[in-house]
Amino acid sequence: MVIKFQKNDKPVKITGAKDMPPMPAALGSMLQNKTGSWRNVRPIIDYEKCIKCFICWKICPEPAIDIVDELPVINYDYCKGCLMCMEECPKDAISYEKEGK
Amino acid sequence: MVIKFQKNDKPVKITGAKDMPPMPAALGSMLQNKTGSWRNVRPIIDYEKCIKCFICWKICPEPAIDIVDELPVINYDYCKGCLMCMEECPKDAISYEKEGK
Amino acid sequence: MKKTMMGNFAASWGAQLSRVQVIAAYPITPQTLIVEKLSEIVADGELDAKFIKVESEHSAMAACIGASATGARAYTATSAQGLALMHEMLHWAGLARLPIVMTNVNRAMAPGWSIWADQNDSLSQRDTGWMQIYASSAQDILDSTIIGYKVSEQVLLPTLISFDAFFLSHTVEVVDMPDIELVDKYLPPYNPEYKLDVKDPRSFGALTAEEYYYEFRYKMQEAMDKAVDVIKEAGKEYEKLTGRAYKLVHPYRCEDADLILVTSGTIAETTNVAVDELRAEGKKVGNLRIRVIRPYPKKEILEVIKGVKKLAVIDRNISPGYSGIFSQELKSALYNEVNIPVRSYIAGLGGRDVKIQDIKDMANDALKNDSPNDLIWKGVKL
Amino acid sequence: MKKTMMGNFAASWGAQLSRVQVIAAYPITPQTLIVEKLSEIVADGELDAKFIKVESEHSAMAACIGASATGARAYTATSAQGLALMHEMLHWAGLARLPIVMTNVNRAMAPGWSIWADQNDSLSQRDTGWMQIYASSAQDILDSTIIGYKVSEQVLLPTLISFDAFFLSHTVEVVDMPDIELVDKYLPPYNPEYKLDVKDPRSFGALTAEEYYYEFRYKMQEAMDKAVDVIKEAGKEYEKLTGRAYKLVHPYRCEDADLILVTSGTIAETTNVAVDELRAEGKKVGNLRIRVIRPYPKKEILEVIKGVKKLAVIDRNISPGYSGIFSQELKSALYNEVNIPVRSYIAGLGGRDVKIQDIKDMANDALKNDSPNDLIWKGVKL
Amino acid sequence: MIEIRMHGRGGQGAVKASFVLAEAAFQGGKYVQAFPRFGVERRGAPVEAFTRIDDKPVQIRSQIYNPDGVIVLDPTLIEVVDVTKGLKKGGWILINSDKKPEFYDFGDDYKVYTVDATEIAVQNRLGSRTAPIVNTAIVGAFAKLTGIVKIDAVFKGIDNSIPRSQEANKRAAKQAYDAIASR
Amino acid sequence: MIEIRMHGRGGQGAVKASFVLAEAAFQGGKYVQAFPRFGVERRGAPVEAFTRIDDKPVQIRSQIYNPDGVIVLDPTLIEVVDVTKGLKKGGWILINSDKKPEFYDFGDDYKVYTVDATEIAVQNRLGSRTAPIVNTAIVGAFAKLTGIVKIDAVFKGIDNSIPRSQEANKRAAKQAYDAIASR
Amino acid sequence: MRLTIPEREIMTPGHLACQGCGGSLAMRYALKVFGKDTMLSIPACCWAVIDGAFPYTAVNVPLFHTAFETAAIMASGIKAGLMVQGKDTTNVVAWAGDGGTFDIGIQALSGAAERNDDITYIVYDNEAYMNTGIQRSSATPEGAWTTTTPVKHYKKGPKKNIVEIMAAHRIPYAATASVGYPEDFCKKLEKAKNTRGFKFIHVLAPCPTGWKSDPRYTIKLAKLAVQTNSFPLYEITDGIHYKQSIKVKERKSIKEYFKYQGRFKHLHEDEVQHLQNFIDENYALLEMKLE
Amino acid sequence: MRLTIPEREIMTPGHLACQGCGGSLAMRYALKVFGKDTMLSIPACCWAVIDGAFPYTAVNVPLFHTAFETAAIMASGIKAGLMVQGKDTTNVVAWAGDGGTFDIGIQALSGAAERNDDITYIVYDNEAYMNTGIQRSSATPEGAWTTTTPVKHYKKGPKKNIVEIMAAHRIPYAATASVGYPEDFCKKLEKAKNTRGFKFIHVLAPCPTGWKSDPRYTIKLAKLAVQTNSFPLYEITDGIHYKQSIKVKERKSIKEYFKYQGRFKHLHEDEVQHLQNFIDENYALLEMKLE
Ligand SMILES: Cc1ncc(C[n+]2csc(CCOP(=O)(O)OP(=O)(O)O)c2C)c(N)n1
Ligand SMILES: Cc1ncc(C[n+]2csc(CCOP(=O)(O)OP(=O)(O)O)c2C)c(N)n1
Ligand code: SF4
Ligand code: SF4
Ligand code: SF4
Ligand code: SF4
Ligand code: SF4
Ligand code: SF4
Ligand SMILES: [Mg+2]
Ligand SMILES: [Mg+2]
Repeated sequence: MVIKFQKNDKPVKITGAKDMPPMPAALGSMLQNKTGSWRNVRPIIDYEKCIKCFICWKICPEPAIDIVDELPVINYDYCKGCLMCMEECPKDAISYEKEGK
Repeated sequence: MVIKFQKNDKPVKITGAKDMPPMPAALGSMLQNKTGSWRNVRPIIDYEKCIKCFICWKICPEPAIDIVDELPVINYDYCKGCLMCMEECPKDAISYEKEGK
Repeated sequence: MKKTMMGNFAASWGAQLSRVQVIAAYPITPQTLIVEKLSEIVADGELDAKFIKVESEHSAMAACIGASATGARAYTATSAQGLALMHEMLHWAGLARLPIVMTNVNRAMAPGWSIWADQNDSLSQRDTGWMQIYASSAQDILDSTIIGYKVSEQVLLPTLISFDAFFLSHTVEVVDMPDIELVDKYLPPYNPEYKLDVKDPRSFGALTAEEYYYEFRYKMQEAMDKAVDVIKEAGKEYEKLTGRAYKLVHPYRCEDADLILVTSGTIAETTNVAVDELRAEGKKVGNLRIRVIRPYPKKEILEVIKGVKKLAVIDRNISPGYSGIFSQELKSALYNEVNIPVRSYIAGLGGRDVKIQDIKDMANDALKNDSPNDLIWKGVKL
Repeated sequence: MKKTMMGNFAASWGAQLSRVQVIAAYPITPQTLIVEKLSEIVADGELDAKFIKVESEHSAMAACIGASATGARAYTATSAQGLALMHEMLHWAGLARLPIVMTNVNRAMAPGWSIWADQNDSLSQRDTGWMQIYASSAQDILDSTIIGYKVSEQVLLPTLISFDAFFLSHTVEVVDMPDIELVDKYLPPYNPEYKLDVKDPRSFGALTAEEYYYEFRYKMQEAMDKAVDVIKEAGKEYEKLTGRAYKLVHPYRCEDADLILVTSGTIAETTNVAVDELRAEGKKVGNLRIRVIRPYPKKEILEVIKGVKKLAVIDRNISPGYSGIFSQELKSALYNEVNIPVRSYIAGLGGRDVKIQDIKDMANDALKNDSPNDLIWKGVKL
Repeated sequence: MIEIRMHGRGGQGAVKASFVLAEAAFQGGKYVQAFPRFGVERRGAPVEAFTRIDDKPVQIRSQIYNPDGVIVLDPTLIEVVDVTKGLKKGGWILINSDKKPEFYDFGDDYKVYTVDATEIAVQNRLGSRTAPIVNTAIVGAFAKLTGIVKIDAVFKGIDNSIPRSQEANKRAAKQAYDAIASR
Repeated sequence: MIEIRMHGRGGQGAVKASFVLAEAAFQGGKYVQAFPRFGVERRGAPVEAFTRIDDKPVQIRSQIYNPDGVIVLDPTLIEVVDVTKGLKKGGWILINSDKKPEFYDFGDDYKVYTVDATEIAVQNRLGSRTAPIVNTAIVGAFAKLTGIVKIDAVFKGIDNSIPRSQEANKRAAKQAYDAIASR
Repeated sequence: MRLTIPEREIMTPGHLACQGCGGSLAMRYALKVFGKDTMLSIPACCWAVIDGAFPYTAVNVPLFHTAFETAAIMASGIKAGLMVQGKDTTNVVAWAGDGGTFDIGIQALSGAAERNDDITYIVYDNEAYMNTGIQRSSATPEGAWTTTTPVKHYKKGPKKNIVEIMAAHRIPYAATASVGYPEDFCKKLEKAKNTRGFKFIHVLAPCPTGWKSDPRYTIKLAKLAVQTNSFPLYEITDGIHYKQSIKVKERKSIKEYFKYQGRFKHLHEDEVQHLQNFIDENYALLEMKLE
Repeated sequence: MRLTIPEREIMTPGHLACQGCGGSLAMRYALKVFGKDTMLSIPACCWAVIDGAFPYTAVNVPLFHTAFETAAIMASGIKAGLMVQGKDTTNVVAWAGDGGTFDIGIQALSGAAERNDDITYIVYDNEAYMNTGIQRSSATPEGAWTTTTPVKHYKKGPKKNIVEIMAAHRIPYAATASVGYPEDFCKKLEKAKNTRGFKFIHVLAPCPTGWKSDPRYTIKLAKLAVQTNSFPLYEITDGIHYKQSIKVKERKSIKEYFKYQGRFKHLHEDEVQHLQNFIDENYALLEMKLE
């Protein structure tokens, strides 16, 4: 199972008024916006410890944890590094390191 | 005891802008407006029956019943002829007749 | 079919014949009868619409916006304070480009409380992105409502139709009612490209950075420009069906006039009578009724007034600290184009009656005086 | 004393130095800092005032009206949507003739949501009976607030002081703060003749029949007319005390200009820089900043532009279906007076940056082209 | 063009009367206009309403200051309101009253008519004795006294503008048409 | 006139830094202007702020596109933001970093400086280790590298614009002033 | 001579209320209790007309006519203005109709209640928008005709429970009252006058014009509303302490109440029964809260 | 693999919420339950930004951004528009912040509730105006710092009890929820989805930016609010039937809750005790109502 988004996540090209609808109606998805760049710490899952409770998946507010092959997988394109997953993991299976190290 | 109104009840003379305040601030009292003219029936107190309970005075919505010399006295300048006093008088001391008879 | 009806009912008939689908309105004197009538019609099933009995005019406009955004035809009516209370949502409807049609009964703004005719309410909405029509008869009200939807839905801008309190709202007169079949032919169902639709999910009105906002405003102005032609076209088509012509401006005996009075609303109709009397006295006076002020019919006005010697504007409104608004906008439009002297009169604010004689007085004053004047208070008591 | 401060804090300082007594305000970007600062000052006892933390801007203005009606000095600040939500109450303050002073941070109207500079919010209040000032520096904001009360309390009309979002509101710059003693000398306590007073009980704003309403409007216009002189007088007096001159219009290098740019707000300041550069290139260009638009300074403008060959207006606003509003009002004022060609530009809507080069482009375009033009969209992406 | 003013009390139907009158004239082929005085009058307070009748569309949109005729729906008003205000010389006054026209003295400038519309309404069960609906009877009397509209047009007007008891209303109009007394 | 851009993250105080910088320059007798990028950036997201410094009042009120120098408050931003965008040729880049300037490669068009403002802030107990307040240290470094303001003016600026721990802040500024490394 | 309510008259005759107006009577009582050191904030409602037209007024206290939705905040603004001038004693009273309170004014009301502003808010409830000609408000009782709830489609859904809403705001004092019980009403006004913070009084004020009743029955109806438990009289302090002020021994049938009103006459027997049940249920809920 | 909440994701990552935003999480859950046949009305609030800027959006359902005070009525208008087009099934959800609900939007909310419009209104409560930078709202709890209730003059007076106010409107369904209890929240969403008429859900959504908390503690705080009885979780049907959905066996001390938040750190011991008492009293009042 993988998160799927039905909206096209291609960037929208607008060169001027002619490419725009009459009112600000969305033409694409915020998937364009890679919020991974906001992160200053990077959560890391230790799959040894992980018991697949998916609490981390459940409470990620982005959501930036996918479930791939029955495992929680952090999507670093979007993870903002809030560390909620780390805090809530019942098995302390998530740790973090500073970004840019 | 007579009802007294502290506002001057003289008519206000306005011939134009110069007589007016900058904003619509009242200059006189609605006592100017003799609502007796609205009346099509005229309540009449039968002082023989009256027990001076002053219920009529108490419930007149204008108020158009004064208390003069310990008696309820209808002020026909203002009484609109609603007949609430008649209805509420515990002694049926108030009756009415048609106006303009 | 000819019928007698009040101006207010002409508005509700206009909405009914346009088959409006969502009505959200709030009572206010002198608009109340429109709302009462529509709530009755809807309750009785004579109109297949949903009537939302909102708790304020602000909500009335918001509800119309929501309904219109789903592709439904939305209608409301209000007056004065009610219109003013909608102000933020008027901008919203405009920028969201929703073809709502609204009736406004022109009433003076408080304080002091006044329920009488005065155009300040609607004219102080002139910058909100609505098309604006000033009707001058019950017939005009009814027809303009239908035409309003026709135009609005083509250019994606809302339309405000205003008319004077009591002088029209509560006045019974003869109206020729178009058949519903005819209206159906004229006004097809509304089906916009962009709407709230779960099959095509979009957000509307999100944060719009400096990168794009400017262009949305540009597109809005483009639509206003286009509306001039669309209004003409829609008027002509309506004329074909009903014989009644509606234009942006309605000149009366202007061709050879020395003086043209520029008027709107009910004063414009009384002015026609005054013009006839003045003509009978040998004075070459015409009357130019401005029916539409947004989009502003600059070219159309220029065409009419080009040769005239003098102009006199009668405004039942004022922009405090400037002048009458029709006067202001007219003079701005004429600047760099012609240099005809304009005398501008304020009259009829707060429901003060503007009689035939008053109009003749103003005309005579303008005929006599060659100097332009921004602001003459007709009949003010000093 | 000179200090660095944000435009927003210049506004709160202006209010504090004016010893406002009742503040009722509601937060909105980019005005928020004004409110936060004032609520702090009041909480800390640095200003002896009551701060009402209202639930909306509509209520903010209503509370100011109530307070002002008792004879207290009332203040609020807002922006865009908040100002629009007050609209009905703006008319109220105007017609009730209450000398409230309000700060408005000019921000674009939604939708789409925009928090960036744009004058449509305040200009669409131009018909509500408020005096309107467009400030172009933090110094101007602070000083105008003080002068605003001075003028308002003399003519009994409220004052709106607007300035551009971020370009001023969030920009730190150097401001010369007048001493409180000096301000006290300049601005005496407010003590109106008509106010809510149990010793002199009156009703305010009652039903006003056609017999009187018209004259109240007339008196309001009279006050606006008078305000022109009062503003000049108050500006001169302020200059005496502080050395800083404030007028209705601020010409810059206009005396011998071939072309005068007509500007307002922050664009006006950048235009001064552009004018210097153009002059250095040998082009005789001046800048006329319109600081006050209500009352409209017709005479003052005419004086400045009388001899010039060309005019170009730059509007960070538009009345949809007409043109830029400064342009519209300027042309109307000039009609029947002069016939200088006017080219009108729209620029900077929704916070789009107007750079020195943009202004020079517009000036050069106006220098090159002799034909008047109502509406040129500077830099629109098509 | 003829211009008519009605006098009544708030809640008594004067405005409706002006409309019924207009409707009758319209059915008689005329152009019409009818409107209330633009006030905030309350139940019981004196109110006015107006009707204009013409052969061509009525374009004038100011109020009526010099009516050709006046209709008084409630005779008690005569004492508290100047019903002849602005009335043209030679104009008529139609009063709903059980009195003879002679009873009323408005000088010689006006013609006075009376009709006991209340009684007629009550007989035809239009409203109640305390709140009779006298619109249609008054219009019947008006038709007779002015000749501006035929009684048939009044009937058509009733069919078009009165939602219920049309027959009774027509009877009332006819009765008043026949009963009108003049001075 | 010199124009400076700051890069930081939402919540990190970049805007405040631009103000402190302006205040220091003002105390050094300059006219100044400082403002944030006009966005809606959230905590964690990259943000920018600007300062203009001039000898006469700053009248220009458009944004800064071609800064003379750039200050980077958080070195991790360098990977996600183009910090040299629009930077004038010959312009400088001041980075809060524990690395040597050589560590950063922006080509030859720019001068690069580093200062470990975080460490200096922490040493002076300005903020916490996870959220150090580096404004004043950065301004100290700026004073040294540009010479536009004297360190005394920086001190005065701190006295005026920093509500608490003024001495510690001055120490931090001085330390950074002394510690700046350039390439 | 013993009068059971204050003798002073501050409201004058000559005002513009209809014959038999409960709303004008309510004001008469309120001003009797509050006295001359009082200011009124009155929004659009019948009272905006009743007070009379410029240049006259029908009340001998300062009155600020204000926009429909602003009764509460206008009073708050006035109070603030007075306080900064040291005029602390003045009673500031917001006086509004049900429409201006339950509907368009509820936001300003809720805000003032939440801030616990030191004002008294009195809603005279005539159960519809009367000033504009009898349109439904959210105070219109189920079953009633109005011009926007025509006979065939009479008002559905119960009257909004404004007093409960105010209680949820935990204001110091809230009460219901009726012009049919002047002494009780006056006592509550007195309490409001002597309490600091936000006070709310909901007074039922029959309207012959809108209720299609004979003007003479205004008091009778105001009593019947109470006696049928349609409009029980009680007080709530601090949002939690409920006390009944007029106890009804044997509640009368709602039919008795409806009989004198045209606005209910279209109702069928079973509809009336339904309403009777609803009233009884509601009253039972209230009884549970009474202390 | 057993997931306790729906697996579908309708909200996309890439949105503009701060790190650890409870409000974005709340939306994620709501859309999971409501599904694709849903439309959102969102007024000014953090979510007006979180959704992203033109030309992009972060939700895969139609979303109408609307004026601050109009969340409820905009939803009503949308619902009406859909109904007349026969699109009856679509869930129309008004989604607003506490400011847009308790303060500036309460009038439109009250109106929609009174009309019993068929919409779901969800308020994500972060207890202040966050989008404009942390100003007090009437949902701000007593004792909290905000920029308009500075430390020395922290927020006085209790949080407005919006759920009680809605209950007084007698709406079919009202509930409190917390992002700390996703399963409970989802159950309530499901109930709302399956109920006709007006539904109201009040969900507590911690905001690290405004609460001055570490983003990682968002869930912890959302739980502690419940476990300390500061924010009890319950449901009210028809305005009168109260049911607790999460029972707290031993309530934790409020100190435990405050500990992780900067906005309360100025409070002295006795002030904290005062707040503790208030919470306990309030909870006792609620308990009396529970069925
Ligand atoms: C914004 C606004 N909308 C509508 C009105 C019109 N209006 C005036 S009074 C009124 C009804 C008032 O009803 P209520 O508050 O119950 O008082 P009542 O007239 O019944 O005494 C209405 C709708 C107005 N004045 N202002
Ligand atoms: C009429 C109006 N006033 C003020 C604002 C500014 N504003 C936008 S969002 C906001 C705060 C929203 O607070 P809340 O509803 O609690 O949502 P949050 O931001 O906390 O998520 C404010 C005051 C506005 N957009 N419109
Ligand atoms: S919360 Fe921890 S244990 Fe549970 S799935 Fe995530 S990483 Fe594994
Ligand atoms: S750190 Fe935060 S954003 Fe990143 S995966 Fe964990 S919960 Fe999601
Ligand atoms: S109510 Fe009757 S008995 Fe009592 S005082 Fe009046 S007239 Fe006399
Ligand atoms: S009839 Fe009515 S107005 Fe006249 S005295 Fe009796 S109660 Fe008062
Ligand atoms: S309509 Fe009703 S409330 Fe209004 S004045 Fe008349 S009786 Fe009183
Ligand atoms: S300020 Fe708070 S509610 Fe708003 S996006 Fe950030 S964390 Fe979420
Ligand atoms: Mg009412
Ligand atoms: Mg919030």
